[in-house]
Amino acid sequence: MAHAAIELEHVHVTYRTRDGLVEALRDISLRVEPNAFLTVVGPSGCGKTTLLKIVSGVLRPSRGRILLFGEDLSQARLEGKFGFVFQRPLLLPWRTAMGNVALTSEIVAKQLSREQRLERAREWLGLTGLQGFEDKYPHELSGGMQQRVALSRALSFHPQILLMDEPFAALDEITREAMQGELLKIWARIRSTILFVTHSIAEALLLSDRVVILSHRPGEILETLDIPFERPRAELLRGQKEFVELVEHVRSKLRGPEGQLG
Amino acid sequence: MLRAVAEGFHALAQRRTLGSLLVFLAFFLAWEGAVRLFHIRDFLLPTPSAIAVTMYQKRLYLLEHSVPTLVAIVLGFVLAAVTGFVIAVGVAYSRWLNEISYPFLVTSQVIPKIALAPLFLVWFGFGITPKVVIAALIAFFPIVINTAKGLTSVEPELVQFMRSLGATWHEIFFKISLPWALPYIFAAFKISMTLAVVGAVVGEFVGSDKGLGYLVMYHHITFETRLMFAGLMALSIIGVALFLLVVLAEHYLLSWQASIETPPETM
Amino acid sequence: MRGPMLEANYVSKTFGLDGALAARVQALSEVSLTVAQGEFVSLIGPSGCGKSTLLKIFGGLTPAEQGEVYVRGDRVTGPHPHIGMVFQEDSTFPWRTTLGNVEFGLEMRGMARRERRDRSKATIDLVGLTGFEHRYPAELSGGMRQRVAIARALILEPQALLMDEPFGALDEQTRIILGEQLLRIQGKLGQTILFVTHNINEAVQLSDRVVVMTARPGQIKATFNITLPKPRDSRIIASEAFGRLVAQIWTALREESLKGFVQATGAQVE
Amino acid sequence: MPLPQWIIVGLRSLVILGALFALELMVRLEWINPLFLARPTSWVGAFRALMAEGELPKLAWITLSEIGLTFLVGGAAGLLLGTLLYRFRRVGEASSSLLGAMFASPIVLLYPIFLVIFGRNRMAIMAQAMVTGIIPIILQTRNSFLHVNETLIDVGRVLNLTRRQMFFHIMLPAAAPMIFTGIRLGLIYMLLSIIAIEYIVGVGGLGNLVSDAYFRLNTDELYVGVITVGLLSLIFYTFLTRAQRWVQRM
Repeated sequence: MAHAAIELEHVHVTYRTRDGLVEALRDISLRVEPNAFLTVVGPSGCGKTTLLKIVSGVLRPSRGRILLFGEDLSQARLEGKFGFVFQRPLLLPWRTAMGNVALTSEIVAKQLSREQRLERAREWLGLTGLQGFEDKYPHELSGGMQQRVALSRALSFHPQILLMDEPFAALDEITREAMQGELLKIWARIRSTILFVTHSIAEALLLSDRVVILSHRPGEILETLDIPFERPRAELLRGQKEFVELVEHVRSKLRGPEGQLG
Repeated sequence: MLRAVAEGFHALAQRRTLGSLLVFLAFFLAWEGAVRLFHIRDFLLPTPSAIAVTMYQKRLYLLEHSVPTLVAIVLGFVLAAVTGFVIAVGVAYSRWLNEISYPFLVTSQVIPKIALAPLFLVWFGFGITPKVVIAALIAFFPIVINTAKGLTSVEPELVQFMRSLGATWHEIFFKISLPWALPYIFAAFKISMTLAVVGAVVGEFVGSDKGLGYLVMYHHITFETRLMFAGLMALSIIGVALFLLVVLAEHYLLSWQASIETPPETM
Repeated sequence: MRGPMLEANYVSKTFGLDGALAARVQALSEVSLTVAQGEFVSLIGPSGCGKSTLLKIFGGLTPAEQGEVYVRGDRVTGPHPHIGMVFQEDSTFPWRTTLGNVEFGLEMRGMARRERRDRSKATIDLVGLTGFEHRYPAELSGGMRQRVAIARALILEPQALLMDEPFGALDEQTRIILGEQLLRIQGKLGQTILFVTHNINEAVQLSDRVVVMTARPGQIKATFNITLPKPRDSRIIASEAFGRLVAQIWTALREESLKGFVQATGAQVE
Repeated sequence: MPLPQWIIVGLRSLVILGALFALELMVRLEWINPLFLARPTSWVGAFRALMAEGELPKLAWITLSEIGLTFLVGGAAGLLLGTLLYRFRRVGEASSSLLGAMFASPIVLLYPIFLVIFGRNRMAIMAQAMVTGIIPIILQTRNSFLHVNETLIDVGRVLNLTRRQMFFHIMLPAAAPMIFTGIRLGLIYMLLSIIAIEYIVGVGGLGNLVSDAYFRLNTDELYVGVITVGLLSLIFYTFLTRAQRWVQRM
């Protein structure tokens, strides 16, 4: 059997803060197949971000094991495997859009010449619909455009795994929808494995092959859903009965018995 | 390079609007007018025009005393910038060093380092060394504190992103942390440059037979008020020029910043 | 039938008159809108279409350039005493506790301490923040801070609430819970609400009427009457009627967003 | 994992004690000429002597009262001027570059002018220190008001607040944290200026004690003077930090 791209086995995460111990994740086991799109949904503060951190090796789990393509995370060479996209674009304000995208290849693809790197950055900006904006500084771009740059930056070195931490949460709904479409188009081309985190149920259902529902802290897996809709998924899906019912199903799961304060 | 400098001046000129020029003009006119109107005696307070004439007549004399002062200021500032930067990096990257030294750094900022001037004279003798050390000592603290603050304010997620790419410490520092801290560093440079001027001149007051500080003190005692003011003017010109130099460098290096007139949020 | 609460007649507004490059941007162009008493109307449209500007004009915070605006038949020349506003950005006073924030308006109007304490307590209870009276905003979550802001507006018993993407910065779950709460409060107190949002689900779930605006210059493109039965809770989302409405509004909006995107990019390329 | 508080405090004290001990040892072993660096234990002797003569408390009181008075008057005037420059926008914009230039130029060095105007006395020192310290306060106060969050102002406008209410209940508390930064910077400048002029002019105060000790080559007294200056500044600064916390109540 082929190895999963990401595999978590009974992962627990507990960390210490000034107020004492906090249990962030409890007994998480999940598999993400190569080239699959898996989304984790959950309420704020349920440990979704922590999950991404342990997969990328920034944070160590207190218990349990993480395998990447069958290799133990502690042994796997992580360099260049991950692309990261965060909720905020986190661009370097002193670099142009192209300079920001070129940043990754400066580190991962040192063998390339400066011209080649910039050429590659230009290509990626084109792919995310930003031709003509190569020489703009981040503060000259709108929020949606900045996030496109961040996406290009994360993708430009063909990472095997793309980790996305609520990448569209700060955008308005309309831009968000455009970005979702764009992400799927690019994903169809590059076929990286995507681990995506969001609190938007509709977003999760529109984008992914599989959705994992996480509970309120400590985060536990409440349910794993395989999403039945055919791709490409039309926007009309939003109005369809099956879709709406699935959204409501996830929502009732997340709410739990008492429904928490925001 | 030259073009960038010219652009810098252009930007400065744009901000210094006609209004502020008028304010400067009004200031000197008021001074001139007050002295003439109230018949203030020349040895008490000369008119700006008389000072200007004196400055022109004694230009070589002033220049001769400006050079040692200028050298002391610049050396002191550079010394402060280099040591301040190195220590700040230590403080920013070693938690132990940080926990232990930070309160000392913050509190010593308050202590008027001028009071230490005589100690340096005792230690380093007469001459340029105590001046440079005093200037450096006063200018040092804002640089350390702001640089450390800037380096530690880097977005942790950005560092996490770089790490996941396999970037080395060296790469993260030069590509992310340092440029990130530059606005903070320049905010400190602006304050420190002024402080370095004060330090160098106080050093000359306390023990020196050269320099503008000495010149001012000497002519104060001999009641040659015009010459004293000429010295003060020369000092102010040096002080403002050096400050503008820092602003220009900031403008050149941080041209990406949307607005340069950010408030000095630190210190 | 009662008279309209809010009324705008042919309102236009241009920005950047004193801007450096004389880049005049027309934000609103001849917008007319009437909101009846007790009605809940949502404004929805692409970014920069002037929704917030219209709200600010109703609130008396910025004057209309052309056209008139009325609140209960009074011509708006400044903030109207019967109007309350809630903003997207965190607008709580960080130096006051929940209680201090909520009673701010009453304090400014010179009400006695005892009385305003009682009323604040009741309002805090209404938005579900009992137990958090003595916390400072820094100790509250984003959703709770927004409830404080809502309570601060509600305590003055405004007849109309102008809400500028009040839940825009919150996550979806919190947003839905707060939306339900807002509907309950409105059901109880009966204010008129003009609500700006980007979120179609939210607009349909909350409103009696959804007004879709065009890309810049903002004009009214279409109006949808939401006839879903009230009171509503989030389960309504699962109904077929709801889905149909959302899809209709999407179609109307998508054209405008595309236009808006082209506009934004075109403007930047010069 | 954060280090426990007691370890940090312990380490800090250890650093101070260690430095003092090393100093004592080096001078005792005559690695350093005692004329350069007096032993910490002999500082204590000099301190006792100065206390017994009543000299130190007297001089400290002079300096302290100068600082206090300058700070009160200068701080109040700076706040007022900064507020006025915010209120009258045109004047504020026009004068901001003059103030900026003054902030950049070493005003301490204008002391002869003050001596000319006030004579060789403490008024001259205080006036000088005030002019030096007031500038950052003015600049930062104006700046703080300019940077108050627009939304908070809108909240006030919707409530139809009077000018007075707007200022005292919204502008001032919102700007307070940034204003304090200016006040702290102003205090540092005032302290520096007072000690420097006392030192140069010699009209009493701790600065004068230091310069006297220097000219008499009395290294022990020199150190006592320097350390007292440091402690005094610290006390003042701590007081200010406390005041800030109290005002912000956070």
